[in-house]
Amino acid sequence: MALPLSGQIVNLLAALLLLLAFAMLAQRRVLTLIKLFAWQGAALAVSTAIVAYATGQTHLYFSAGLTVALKVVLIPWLLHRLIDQLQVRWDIETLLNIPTTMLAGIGLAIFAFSLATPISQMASTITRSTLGIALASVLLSFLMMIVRRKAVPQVIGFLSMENGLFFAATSATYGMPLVVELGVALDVLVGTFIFGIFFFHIREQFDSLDIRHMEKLKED
Amino acid sequence: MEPLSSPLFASLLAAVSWLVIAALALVPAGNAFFARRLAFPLGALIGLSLASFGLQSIWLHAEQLTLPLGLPDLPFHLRIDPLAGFFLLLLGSVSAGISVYAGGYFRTETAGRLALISLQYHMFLASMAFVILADDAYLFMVAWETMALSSYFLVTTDHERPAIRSAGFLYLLVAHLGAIAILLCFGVMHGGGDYSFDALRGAELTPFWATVAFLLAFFGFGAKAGMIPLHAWLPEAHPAAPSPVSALMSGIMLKTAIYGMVRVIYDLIGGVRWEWGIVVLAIGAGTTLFGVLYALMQHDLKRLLAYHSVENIGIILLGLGMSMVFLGFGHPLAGALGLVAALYHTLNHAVFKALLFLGAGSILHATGLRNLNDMGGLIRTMPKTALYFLIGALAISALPPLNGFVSEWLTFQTALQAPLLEHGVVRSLLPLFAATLALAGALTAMCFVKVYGIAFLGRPREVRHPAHARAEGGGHDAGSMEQYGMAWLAAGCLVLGLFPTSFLLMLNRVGVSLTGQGLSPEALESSWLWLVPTAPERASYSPIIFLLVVLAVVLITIRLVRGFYHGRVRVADPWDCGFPEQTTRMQDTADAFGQPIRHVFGPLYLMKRHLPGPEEANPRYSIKIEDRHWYWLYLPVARLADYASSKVGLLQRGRISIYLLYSFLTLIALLIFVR
Amino acid sequence: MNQLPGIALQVLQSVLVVLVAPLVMGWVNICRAWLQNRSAPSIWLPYYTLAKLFHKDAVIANTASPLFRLTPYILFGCMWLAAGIVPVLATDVPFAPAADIIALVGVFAVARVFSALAAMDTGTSFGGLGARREMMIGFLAEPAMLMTLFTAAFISGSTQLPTIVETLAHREFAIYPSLAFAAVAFLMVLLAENARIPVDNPATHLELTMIHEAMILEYSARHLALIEWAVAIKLVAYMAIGFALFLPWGIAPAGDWSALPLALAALGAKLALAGTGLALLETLLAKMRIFLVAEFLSTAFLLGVLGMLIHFLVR
Amino acid sequence: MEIALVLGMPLAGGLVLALFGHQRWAPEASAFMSFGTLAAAALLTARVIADGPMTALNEQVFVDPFNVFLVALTAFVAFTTALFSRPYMRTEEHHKRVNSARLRLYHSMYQLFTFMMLLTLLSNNVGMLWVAMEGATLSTVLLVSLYRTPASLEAAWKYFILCSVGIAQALFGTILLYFAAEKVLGPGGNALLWTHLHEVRGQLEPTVLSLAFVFLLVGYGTKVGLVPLHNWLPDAHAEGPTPISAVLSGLLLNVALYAVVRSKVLVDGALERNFSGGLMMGFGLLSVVVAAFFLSRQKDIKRMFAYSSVEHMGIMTFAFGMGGPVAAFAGLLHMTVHSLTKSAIFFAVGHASQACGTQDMASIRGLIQQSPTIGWGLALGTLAILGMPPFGVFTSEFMVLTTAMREHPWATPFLLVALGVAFAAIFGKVQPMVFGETTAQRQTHPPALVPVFVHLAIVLMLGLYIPPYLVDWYRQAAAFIG
Repeated sequence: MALPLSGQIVNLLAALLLLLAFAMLAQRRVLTLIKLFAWQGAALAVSTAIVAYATGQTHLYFSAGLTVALKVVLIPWLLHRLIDQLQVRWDIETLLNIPTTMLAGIGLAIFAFSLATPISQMASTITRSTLGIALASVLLSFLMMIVRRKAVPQVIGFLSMENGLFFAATSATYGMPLVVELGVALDVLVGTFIFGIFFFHIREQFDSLDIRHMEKLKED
Repeated sequence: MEPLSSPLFASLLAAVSWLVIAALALVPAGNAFFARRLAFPLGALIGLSLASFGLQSIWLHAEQLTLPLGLPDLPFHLRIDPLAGFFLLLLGSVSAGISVYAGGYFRTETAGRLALISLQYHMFLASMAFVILADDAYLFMVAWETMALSSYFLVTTDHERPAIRSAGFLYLLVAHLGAIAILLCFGVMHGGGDYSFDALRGAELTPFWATVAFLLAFFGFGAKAGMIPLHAWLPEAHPAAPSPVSALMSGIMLKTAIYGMVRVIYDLIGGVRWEWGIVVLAIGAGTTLFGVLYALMQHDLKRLLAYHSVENIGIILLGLGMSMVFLGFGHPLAGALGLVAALYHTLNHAVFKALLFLGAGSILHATGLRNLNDMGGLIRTMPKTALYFLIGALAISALPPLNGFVSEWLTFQTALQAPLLEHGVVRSLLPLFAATLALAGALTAMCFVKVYGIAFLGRPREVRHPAHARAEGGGHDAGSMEQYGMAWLAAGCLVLGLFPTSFLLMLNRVGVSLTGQGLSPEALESSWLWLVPTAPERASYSPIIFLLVVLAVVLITIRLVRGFYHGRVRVADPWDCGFPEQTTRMQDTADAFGQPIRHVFGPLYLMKRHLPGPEEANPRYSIKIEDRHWYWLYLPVARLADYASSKVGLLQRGRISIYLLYSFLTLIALLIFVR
Repeated sequence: MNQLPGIALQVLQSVLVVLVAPLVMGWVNICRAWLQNRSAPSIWLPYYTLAKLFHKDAVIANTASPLFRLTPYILFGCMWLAAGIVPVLATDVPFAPAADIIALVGVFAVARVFSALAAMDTGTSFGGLGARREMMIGFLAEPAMLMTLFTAAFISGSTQLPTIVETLAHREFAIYPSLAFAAVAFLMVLLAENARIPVDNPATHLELTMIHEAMILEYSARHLALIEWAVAIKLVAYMAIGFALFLPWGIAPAGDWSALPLALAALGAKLALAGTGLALLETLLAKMRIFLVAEFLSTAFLLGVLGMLIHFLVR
Repeated sequence: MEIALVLGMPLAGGLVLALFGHQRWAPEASAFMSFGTLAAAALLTARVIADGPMTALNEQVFVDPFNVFLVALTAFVAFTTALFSRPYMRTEEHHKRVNSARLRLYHSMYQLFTFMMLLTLLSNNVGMLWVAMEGATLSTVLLVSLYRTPASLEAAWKYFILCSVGIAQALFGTILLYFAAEKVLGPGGNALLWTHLHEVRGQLEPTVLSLAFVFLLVGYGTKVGLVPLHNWLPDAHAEGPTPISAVLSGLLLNVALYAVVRSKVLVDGALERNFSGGLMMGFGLLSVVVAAFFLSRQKDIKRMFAYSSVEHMGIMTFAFGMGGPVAAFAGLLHMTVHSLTKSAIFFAVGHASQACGTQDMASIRGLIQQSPTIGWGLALGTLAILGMPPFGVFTSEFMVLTTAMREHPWATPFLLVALGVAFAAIFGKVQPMVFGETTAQRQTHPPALVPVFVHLAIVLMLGLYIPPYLVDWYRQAAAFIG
């Protein structure tokens, strides 16, 4: 059975999302990372909107709008401002070199696909095949958080994980109920603010946003 | 069931009264008037009544009672039967003496301390009563651990001293580990019903699980009883506590462990196997010898007494072990005899050890001394205490006609039943264990000659001690309350030693209730004058006749000597061997007295000696004996735990990436697992 | 049951032992002197000595407590009691059920403890030294003694000396290897317990070696007399135990008055023999160093245990 | 009505204190609001006892025997903690560790945190449960870094990152749950409502649910502090203000475990084999053992008790994992007694470390001499948490251990070794702090020790006697958990 056009577009966007996730994993510059994050948000929003259009789920429009507002506009803007104020434009250091990370990422993606396949068979949504991609991007963001050494990329990794989750929600089920989506969005927003506050505090205390300074609390 | 005529209900009431006294101690009125003047005498009265209830119940059928407390499915079950009754008798009667003594001993404490001591002291007593009365695993564990906890706080009464703190820590730790083993034992015995003892009794166990349960119970209770190699806490904790508390702990609390052993092994697990008996015998023999040999090396009086508690627990275990061997081979008569011997020694040890600890307390109060090397000549300043202590010392040395002898005699008689056994090796093992007992008895006598000779006889050994000024000049004997307490226990030594037959009948009831069979009819039908373990032509002992004859002979001799010869006596300095500069320091010290033992049993000890050089202006010899168990058991375990925790500590190195990686890997692993 | 004859016999027997004991001492001394080529003292010398001591004024150290003065009487009483338990002449000893062999060992232990306490009472260095050595010998000898007695008890199935004697004396003749071991062990214990060479020398006052004498240094006059007498009784009592266990022939069975004269004669012979043997041993052996005693007595203990094991194995 | 009140009181408190939290009377106001919450919770409890379970606010919130008891517990401990933070925070202000602006943040966030926990408990919507749980993290993260010291920032950062990431997994689990439920209940809000889910749990797709449970367990398990997801926990406990440590240990962990147990109920309904129980037992056991070995190396008193919380959460997880009426009963009881005891300990620890001016255990000595009540409070609390009878912790441990011995004998040696090691480690450290020569100084504000002893008295009572209505209540909840 051939997919309808909307389904094909969503699949395309899903592939884009995954590609962006890989790009973020490989990216060394903070500013580009933020841009990539914004693009990811945009892809998410577009795919949500297309699903909304194709299925007539009006609350998904709302969700798409929320994504645009938060993840394409507000949060990247906030991050930009923070970076300007904190003057942290250096290149990103990673714990693992990029090629190894990429290899691990590919392994993760395959794992996620194999995990999601049996489940997506059960889904009735047009977007069901993208569940694996959503899971893969969640795991890739997780990996990105693990390998980054600076606070800002770690936060971006977290936010991109949130993107993956949203994408999973739309692809598997046409989105969560609205009240939940709103709640989640609120949490993300508040979380971002708190991250921002933290950046300042950390910077104030350690003169840097390098999380290597924050390895004092441990067992010895 | 008439509540008022029921010994169970009455005992419960007595235990609760102890709790009430404990609570009342917190009333701060009038400089802790209640705790100072009333609490301890009242506690002693309750102890006496509890003893009478226990005595009553030995002759009655078992009774049960359920309280609406505890777990939802397992309310508190209480039960009194001859075994519990016997231990209540022990608890009540011995604690009565100790409480009277404590009333005098603690009188000079400050109000705050006194209130706390009285609270914990009576809580301790009540929890021991509940241990004995408990008839389900939960109440038993609650009472058991409350007992440990209250005694821990009593041990750390003088917590300003670091040694006492570490003693308390070790004590509670071992107690807790023992409790865990006991809990596990209840779990093993559990056969599908609930955790009331009735259900545990009814559970059918395979031999393997029964043996597991036995080992858990044996080591769990053994940790509390102070058998090797779990004894290390005992010589630390007992001396650390105030003396009446030491007396309670050594005299009574250790016996609750014996109670638990008998209750669980004979009653709950049932079907005793002879292999268990061999285990008990082997550990018992080791404990006996170890205890007395280390006791001989001590110069701290209370520590020495504590090591003797280890030894006596070993003797009790020897009796129990023999009983188990005989029962396991199907000789109930001899089995009952062993049990009776063990329980008799339990009671005897409670009485004389409490007496000795109280005596040590009086010495400490009067002179501030614990180190035997500093003592001497106390018989002159504290003659009453000296008399009571002498009775205790003779009793613990197992000398006829006092009580220690009776129970050791019974244990020997049990060993002499060995020809009954079919198993050749076991048959020849039993007399060997009897030989250990003989050796231990003689060593104990040596040790108490040392204690008594050095503390009470001779002359004060060291004048450097400021307390000695008091002891020499205005030293005082124990106060009247203290004397009453000691007199009560000393009387106990005599009564238990002189009238063993009535106690034998009593213990026979306990044996019957546990094993279904008691001593031989000939033993039971003999008159009160004669103690007969099996049959009169095989063995008998009559302490009264014995005492009367000795007294008669001694009196006749005195009479004759006085009658025929003049009584002129001249008092002079002791002979100086032609060396006029004799000082009191030239007397044997406690360390010197142990020298032959160190020589004979040298390899057993870990000695650190300081020998004074010829040039030293103020030469002093000192020796420190350490327990080898520390080095081969306790420290390795501690190091192992330390090592494990240092490895576990590597998990947490402070790096957030690693932590995220943990989460990540956990997730991935679980996902793989799900597929 | 009319126990009067029994009690009369009992009293007779113990009085006899008490009275004869110094004589045995004298006999041993004579034998020793003969064996050592010395001119022998009178056999009555111990009696003279006792009488002399009883007449003297007692000197008591000013550091002594009442225990010090009481102890000689306790010692004497204990030994007298021991002499009463052991069937010396006849097995008809009504007092015996009151104290069996374990209690007998207990009686000796009481005596030992009190003499050690009295030694420490005056607070001199010799007293403590003696007490400590005496207690060391005690703790080594006592188990060995018990093991010996247990062997006999296992053979006869009883711990009462009269029963043991009756069993051993009136059984069919059989060689008990276990008893042989026990006998050697018992002999060693006897030497140690009675302060004889090679363990102790009753005639020495050398501080390096003395044990028993060190304990009684402070005693004088009637107290010393009682102690010396008690020592003599102890020796006889031990010999009597030895006879009862290993040479039970001749001891009159219960109720058989006619056997008494024979028993008396047998006792005399056995005592004379034992005294000679003891003197011989003391002449042949040299005094051991104090810490060799430990080995000596552990050998005794080992022999006792071996005897018992052999009894179980060859049964 | 009562539900609205329970949720409204702390929310209102949070808003009011956000405006006036810097005033002198703010601590009293906070305590007052908490008391209001407690009163409302009591009313709610009474109502549930009388009328049985109910839902409200368009089925978005609900009460059943399981959560109402946790609501009551949460409200109670929140109230006593508010009482405790009154002198505690004043002393901190006196020592110039916080200024009035931060106090305002503190009081306001404290109320909001209470609100979020209560919302988590009461929410009928599994999605909202997630939202509230994340809200609870967000409201405490700034409290952990309240002192703005490097260490506290680091702790807060770790807390934030690890918990957020963890809980993101839980969101994925929730999505999968919704995915499964949607097929049965149809799309829309109802598919996430617990009451509906519970009715149809037998029809939910097993493969999806097992996958969902993995994500939920890892997600909420991070907040429970299960090893190896626990790493935020000791840091956050040690560096935050002590009242926050008390509620984190005493309440937040319970709430997170509540979420795990709720998920387990659904999964058990859908799956034949005891899949969730096995996982929980494994995590529980691992947490108990690893935490026990961590304990002995601690130097910081709050950090040590944080590890003790890990250990106890492990015991509870193990108990719920075993399942069955007795084990679940024990788990619930353990939740109660642990949160009461642990918060009592933290109260005592807070005063102790203020009195000695340090959290370093080597420098805290002889508390009993300076302040017998603090000393005894700490000593008894410690003994209680170590499972010494007659305190209630022993009761639940007894039930857990005996059940484990019957059903999973292989697990008991691990549990017992861990309990023994934990005992040695904690007790060995607490004893010298309580006894001996003192290093403590007089405090400027009289310590609030009523909460300590009230908590311990309740725990003591639960060790000897569990009131019948509480038993019924636990039983209902246990039957429901299964």
